[in-house]
Amino acid sequence: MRKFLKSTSFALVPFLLFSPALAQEAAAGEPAEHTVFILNSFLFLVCGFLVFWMAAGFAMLEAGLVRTKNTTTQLTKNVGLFSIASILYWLIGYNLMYPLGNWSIGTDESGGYLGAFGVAILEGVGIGADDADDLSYASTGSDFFFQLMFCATAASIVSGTLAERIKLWPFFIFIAVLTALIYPIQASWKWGGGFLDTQFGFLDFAGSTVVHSVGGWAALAGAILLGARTGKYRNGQVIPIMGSNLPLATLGTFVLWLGWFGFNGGSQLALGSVGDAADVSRIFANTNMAAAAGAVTAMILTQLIFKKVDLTMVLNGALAGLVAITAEPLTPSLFMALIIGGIGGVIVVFGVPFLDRLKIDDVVGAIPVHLFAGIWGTLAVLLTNPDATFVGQIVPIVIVGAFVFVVSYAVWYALKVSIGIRVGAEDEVNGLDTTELGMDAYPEFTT
Amino acid sequence: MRKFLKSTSFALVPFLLFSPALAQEAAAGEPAEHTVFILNSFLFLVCGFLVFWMAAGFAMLEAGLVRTKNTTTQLTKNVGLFSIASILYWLIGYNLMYPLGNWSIGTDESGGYLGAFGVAILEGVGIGADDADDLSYASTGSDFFFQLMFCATAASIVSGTLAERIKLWPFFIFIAVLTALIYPIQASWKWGGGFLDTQFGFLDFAGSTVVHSVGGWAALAGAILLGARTGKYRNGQVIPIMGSNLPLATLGTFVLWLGWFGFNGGSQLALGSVGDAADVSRIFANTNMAAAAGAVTAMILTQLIFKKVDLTMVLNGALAGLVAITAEPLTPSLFMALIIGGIGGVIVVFGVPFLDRLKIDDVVGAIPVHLFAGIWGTLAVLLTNPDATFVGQIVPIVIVGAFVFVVSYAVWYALKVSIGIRVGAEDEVNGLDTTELGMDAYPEFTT
Amino acid sequence: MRKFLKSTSFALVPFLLFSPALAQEAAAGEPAEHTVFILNSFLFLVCGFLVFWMAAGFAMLEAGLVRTKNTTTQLTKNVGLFSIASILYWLIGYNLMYPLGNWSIGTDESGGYLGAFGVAILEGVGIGADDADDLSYASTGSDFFFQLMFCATAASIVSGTLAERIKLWPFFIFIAVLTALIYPIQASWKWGGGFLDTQFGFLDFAGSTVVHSVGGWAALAGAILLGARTGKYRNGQVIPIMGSNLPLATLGTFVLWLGWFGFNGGSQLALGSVGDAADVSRIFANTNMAAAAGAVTAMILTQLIFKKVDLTMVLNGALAGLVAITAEPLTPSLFMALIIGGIGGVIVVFGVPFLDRLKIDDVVGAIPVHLFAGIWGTLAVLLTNPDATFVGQIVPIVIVGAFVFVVSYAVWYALKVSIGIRVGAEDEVNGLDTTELGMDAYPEFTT
Amino acid sequence: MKLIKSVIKPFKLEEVRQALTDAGVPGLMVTEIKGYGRQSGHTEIYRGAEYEVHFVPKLKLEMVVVDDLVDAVIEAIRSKAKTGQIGDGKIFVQNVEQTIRIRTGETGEDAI
Amino acid sequence: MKLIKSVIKPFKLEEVRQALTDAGVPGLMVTEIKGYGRQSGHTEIYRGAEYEVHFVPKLKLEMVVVDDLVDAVIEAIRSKAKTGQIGDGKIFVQNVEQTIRIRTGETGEDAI
Amino acid sequence: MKLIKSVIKPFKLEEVRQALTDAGVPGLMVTEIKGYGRQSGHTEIYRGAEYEVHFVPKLKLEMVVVDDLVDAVIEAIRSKAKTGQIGDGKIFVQNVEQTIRIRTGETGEDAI
Ligand SMILES: Nc1ncnc2c1ncn2[C@@H]1O[C@H](COP(=O)(O)OP(=O)(O)O)[C@@H](O)[C@H]1O
Ligand SMILES: Nc1ncnc2c1ncn2[C@@H]1O[C@H](COP(=O)(O)OP(=O)(O)O)[C@@H](O)[C@H]1O
Ligand SMILES: Nc1ncnc2c1ncn2[C@@H]1O[C@H](COP(=O)(O)OP(=O)(O)O)[C@@H](O)[C@H]1O
Repeated sequence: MRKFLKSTSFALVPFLLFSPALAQEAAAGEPAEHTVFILNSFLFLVCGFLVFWMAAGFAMLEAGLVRTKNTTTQLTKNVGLFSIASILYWLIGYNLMYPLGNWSIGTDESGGYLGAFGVAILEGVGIGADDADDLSYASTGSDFFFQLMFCATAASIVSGTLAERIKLWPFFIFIAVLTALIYPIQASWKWGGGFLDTQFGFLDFAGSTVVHSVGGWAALAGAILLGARTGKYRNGQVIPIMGSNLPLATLGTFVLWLGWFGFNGGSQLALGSVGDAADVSRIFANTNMAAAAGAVTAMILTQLIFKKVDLTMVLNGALAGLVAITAEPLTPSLFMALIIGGIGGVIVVFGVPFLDRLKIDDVVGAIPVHLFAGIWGTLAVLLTNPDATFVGQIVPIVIVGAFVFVVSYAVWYALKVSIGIRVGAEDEVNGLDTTELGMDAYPEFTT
Repeated sequence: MRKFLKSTSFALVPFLLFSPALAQEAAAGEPAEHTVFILNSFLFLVCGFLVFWMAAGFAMLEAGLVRTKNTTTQLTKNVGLFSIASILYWLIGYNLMYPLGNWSIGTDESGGYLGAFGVAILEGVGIGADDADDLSYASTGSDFFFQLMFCATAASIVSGTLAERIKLWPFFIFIAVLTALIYPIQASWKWGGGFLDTQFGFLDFAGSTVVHSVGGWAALAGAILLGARTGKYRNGQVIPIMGSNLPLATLGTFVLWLGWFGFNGGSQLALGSVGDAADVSRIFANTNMAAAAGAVTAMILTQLIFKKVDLTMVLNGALAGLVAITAEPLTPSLFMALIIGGIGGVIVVFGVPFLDRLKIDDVVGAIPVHLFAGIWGTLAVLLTNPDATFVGQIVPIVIVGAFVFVVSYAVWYALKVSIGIRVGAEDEVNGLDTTELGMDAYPEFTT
Repeated sequence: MRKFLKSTSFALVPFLLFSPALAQEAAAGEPAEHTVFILNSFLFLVCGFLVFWMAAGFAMLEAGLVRTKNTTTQLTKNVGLFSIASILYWLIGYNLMYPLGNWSIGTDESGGYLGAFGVAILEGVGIGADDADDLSYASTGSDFFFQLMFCATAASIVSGTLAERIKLWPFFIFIAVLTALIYPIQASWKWGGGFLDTQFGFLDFAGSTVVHSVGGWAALAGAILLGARTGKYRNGQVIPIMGSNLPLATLGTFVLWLGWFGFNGGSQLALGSVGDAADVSRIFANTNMAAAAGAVTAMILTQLIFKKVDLTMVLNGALAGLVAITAEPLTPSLFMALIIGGIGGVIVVFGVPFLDRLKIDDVVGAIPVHLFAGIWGTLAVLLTNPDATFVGQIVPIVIVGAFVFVVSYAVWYALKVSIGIRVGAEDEVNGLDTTELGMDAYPEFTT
Repeated sequence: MKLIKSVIKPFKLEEVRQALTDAGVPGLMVTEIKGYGRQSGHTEIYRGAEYEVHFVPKLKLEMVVVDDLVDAVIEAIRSKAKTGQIGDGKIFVQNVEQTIRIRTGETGEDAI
Repeated sequence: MKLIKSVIKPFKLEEVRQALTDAGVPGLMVTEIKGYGRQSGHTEIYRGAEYEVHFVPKLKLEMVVVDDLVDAVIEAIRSKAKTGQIGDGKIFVQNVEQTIRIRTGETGEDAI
Repeated sequence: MKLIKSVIKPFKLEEVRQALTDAGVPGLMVTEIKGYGRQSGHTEIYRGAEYEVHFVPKLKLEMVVVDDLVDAVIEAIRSKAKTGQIGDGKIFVQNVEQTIRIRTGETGEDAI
């Protein structure tokens, strides 16, 4: 989210200074001050429920791309991770991410490193304008709701990569750490006004790096420590393991595509002026274009390279296009959005087999989609946003990557040597639904 | 929906009395009067389409939890019941529920008992402000649209419980009675300004009792008269009958979760002030928290009690959390929302086997989710809303319960002894899709 | 979309002329000018994402109504067609449809025939009010986003009819022509202010003709040239080919129903006044009523005629109700909406077997739903809108039909004789998923 | 050793399995099949077009038993799978020449 | 009595069933199977990785008939299931020692 | 000619198929079945109610081979399908009287 500072500073500026200006503006046709607050809040709520919907998208995408014998487990992980994220982001994450000046380490001026500890507190019931936390922004409740969904999105990314072999509870423990600490801390560096924002002028509008690459790095660390699914790589060969339900995977992709309008559009953080309304509109249009371009590119490339269109790649392509445009969905023209998204599509078509060559087993292609295309998208900001600098983009990419990967690796490692993260070999063969949950996803279809 | 009175009284107050105040307020930054009307109407439309979406959620949840041989029938019931509700709520229900002073029995002052008869009439086309039915509220069309969805929700609850054995048309007849009469009459007692509102000060923000328990009571009456599915209880033992498609059930739950933001958020009935925007935001955040808490609680409890997480219970847990917070999604803090929703999760984990012990066969767990957690949620208002009294909550719970259960029982009974409500024993074994509809849901998968 | 003219003319009127009036109105409680712009834009974005969602609805509906062996292909077509539409509507379609006075053939006054060529250009980033393309309307980005979705909808209709036998890439080529040229050109005749609007006073609010019948005609032309699926008509008999996954089909229908609120509601094109808010509300309520009536009618009719309810007909019935109300969702009362939608339901119940008698094989019933009910809906405008004339409705129906059918036929024909449009006989038997894509939709379920 | 192959109505599986276990049958293979027989050929309508349903879902049970058990097995199936209505199914008996248990390598009757 | 077991291409079912009925076959068991044979082993690509497809979807038909009918049945299947292209399938004939109709208890040829 | 019918654990299919091909088996029919045997009868809980799981997913392989190949086939299955743990499955051998290849009309051992 662009230039995010929930601006206590702003709120401190004497109200009167603003009033005349506002009154004048209002006379000139601008919305009244409270209307701006309402519209901004409503934007967050609408976009927030769209991003919520992405949780369902991930669940369906992943349920469609695993084998039936692991489907119930995958569904359980997705419902569970979202719920855990909801609780832990409230308990710890939100204030860690948005310390509003109260940094545990660092300051607003120098750029913070570690935010504030404490549960999220919303505005009271039926507040008047004077009691709003930030009347020039939006209600804290709507902001919290919207931000929470981003945190959950980062967590959703992880579950896809590690599917079909990771144990349920260790996975949930990792998710708790990710959503309580890892995600919020690094997000504070940019969106909470931390050092990546202040010192590097890092630009990441809706989070190609801050959200998507974070999920990708955490997944990568897990995938390395967890190892590939049994039978995936045999005698130096990649043995494909087909997804069991492509309609579900397609549904999930459409859901994600829809949710992404909220993801990127809501990150404008404002709908209270003509400019904001036009900007949110640009964002919607660009987001759609990038997704379309990613899908078409993957369609053409798989036809050319493999001689047949690969639907799963097309779905990944659309998502990679979406991830790629996420770092800057506003400044590109529709043509540039097409280029940026299209390159996202290229990235997955080559990224998926590339990972396989490294024997990193990513069940749903989350690493190419969210990490590789996330890096690309963050760099692509340079193409259309004159405020972006190469150093200001690349250094944060590296810092966030290093932080998330190292900490995630450590957490996964600790889990691995303590309670273990991988199900037994025979359990894996029989399917996690039988061994972890004792419940088939389609008890009647599969004998 | 809180303090619902479509306020003809208000509308009668001379417009001039308001004007100066409004003008002044507007000067102070508040939205202009028409803007409030527009925002309120738009809130209803957006929240209304979210609640509409719940109809799809119920359909998917139920299609996933029945056996394949009854899936087409279950889908048909869900599409049909929503359509029937749409027509009958227009024909009879809406004015019965919101008589706006024109009570057939009772008055606004003393509290009404039976509303007005007549079809719903919307405002004309392209009205000016003077022609709005209530300029201080929202368009009648948006209100009707939103209210209709609540009525349909109550009906959706019934279909899940009675699945896999009830005949199609008798079911539809019951739905017609429920949506034309039963639901609107009792809803008028609270939201139409009837006696539960006036005399008891009953508080039920978005309808833990008025909507969810109503569906639950109607389902319970039906389940008792209908009897359990063949083979569900044998030799004093409960024989589980597995749901055939858990991805669908999970999708349905996510859809319901999403729709619930509209269900609770729209019940604020206003978005035209800073306070309303902040309140709707609180409601979204609390609603999400309660669902998450219900899911996590069910996850932990099933792990502890059954030694394995039960996905269907987790889904039910999330829904029970949602039902529980529905009676008061505004006043709780996020922490209290967590507690209220979490207890919802506890309720289903124990409620589902409890019903089984009573040999009441509830295919999808709708009674624990909507009735038990609905009662809990209505009582939980006492925890956070100082305006609530114990008597003011418990008496309406009982009155609504008694009314709905008795009338539903009578209707079911009449249907049973006249045209019959249950398919034949062999038909049931062969599946309703074959015998009632002659159409398989998955003709190729099941041999 | 009613009275669409993105009014460059308006924008040219000196701003000052308006200002005093606006200021006065604002004093009387109306929203400020910028607020109107924001609300209109937001309406487009919200309704636009709902219409986007319809793409997923078509995908699921069609995936559910084809056989499993063609499911992956059908999904690929749906993702692909939407993506292609997104790109081509930007590249060519948008300005062809909305030339804003720059007609290649014709003028605004006489009514245009062929619009402008050039890619769509949105407003700049962070514009002030003065830079808005049309401050009295909405942001160009939101308008583009919304209009694009309509174009994609027309394309989605085609894929259903031609399923299970058409080759992938020829299909995509046709979609490119349809979305770049055919759809936009004829749409400009009405919504771009072309000759159907100017000379005939044609009324088609949200596109029963302009969108739905267009998809239907294009599908019909293709179906005739493509021929029926092997085995569909044998010895003068119709051999039903069952849809493989009715829950998906039902889900798709619910998604379409939901999306239609955006389709019709957004076509009001404005939310900035009390009248507009009330009108959008009417539209939502009428849209829902028509769908419900279509479903109930199909339910009752199939029960009476076939002695069993046919779920696929009920789904088609709801959709036909929606198509029927689309030409005029605003002026009907709820009762008239019920009649109009109900007749839509009648149309499919008879239209589906009627097409079969002609040996035109329409896999999902798109022609009865979108073309037949689209014509009905366009004529039904006469029932409730006094501005409509019989000639003004029937002539455009015929002109649009002739244009789309002839051009589509020509394009299909060119494809047929050049690269071919139909897969080989054995490939069809083995399923397109094997032969066109080499990828099963449910690799584990079907042996 | 004999292979007993039987077609039954699906909803009878649980009862039949119980009876077979009681009769001493050590193992079973159950397959979902489509059955065609006298109980076939009713007419349905799909989207307005009539068609004949030729196949009915059935289960096929296969078990290999020692010769002595054949009669008991037949009796067990007969009594439990019977509803008296058309479509109850059949029992077929075939000879088996050899049986091997994969896990242990046992052969013949020991392997059953 | 003989058990005739045949593998055919799925899309031939309807034709074959018709021919068998005409030939007097009273009942059938149809099973969806995966077939492996000469018509196997083509290569596909999934997410950029090549793999060999070893199995092809087939249908297995099983029917028990009186000895006299065997030739007619073989002929019926042969003529209707044949496309002339690889993968058409096989017919196997085995002996059946006993048949029982569950509904009536009839045995032997009466039960077929 | 003999019909070899074998039940195996599903995840062993690929290995067994490879070994059978190597041993010269020309064709296979693979069916998904539910197996009942010693490896059965564990308890699960669904929505708070306990139940016994009687059936385990298995694959049934059927192949017709010339008599000479029978031992090699049995050995191939035995060695590859074995995990040593309960539920590995069985192999049954039956006689086949006649075989016909539909495509060519060949009969007997030529048709296998
Ligand atoms: N001759 C046969 N060969 C193989 N299967 C048969 C034969 N006859 C019947 N069956 C199987 O038994 C089932 C029941 O037979 P059917 O003739 O319908 O009823 P009934 O056994 O009561 O006369 C059929 O669906 C079919 O699968
Ligand atoms: N020896 C065999 N045993 C069992 N099934 C066989 C045998 N040979 C072939 N089949 C089955 O017959 C099918 C067709 O055989 P295939 O060799 O592919 O073609 P064709 O019969 O035309 O030579 C195979 O898919 C397989 O299921
Ligand atoms: N007598 C039998 N007849 C038919 N199938 C059998 C027989 N015995 C075992 N099976 C099949 O073999 C499978 C494995 O048998 P089981 O007794 O569980 O293990 P094991 O073979 O290791 O003793 C069973 O699931 C069943 O399908």
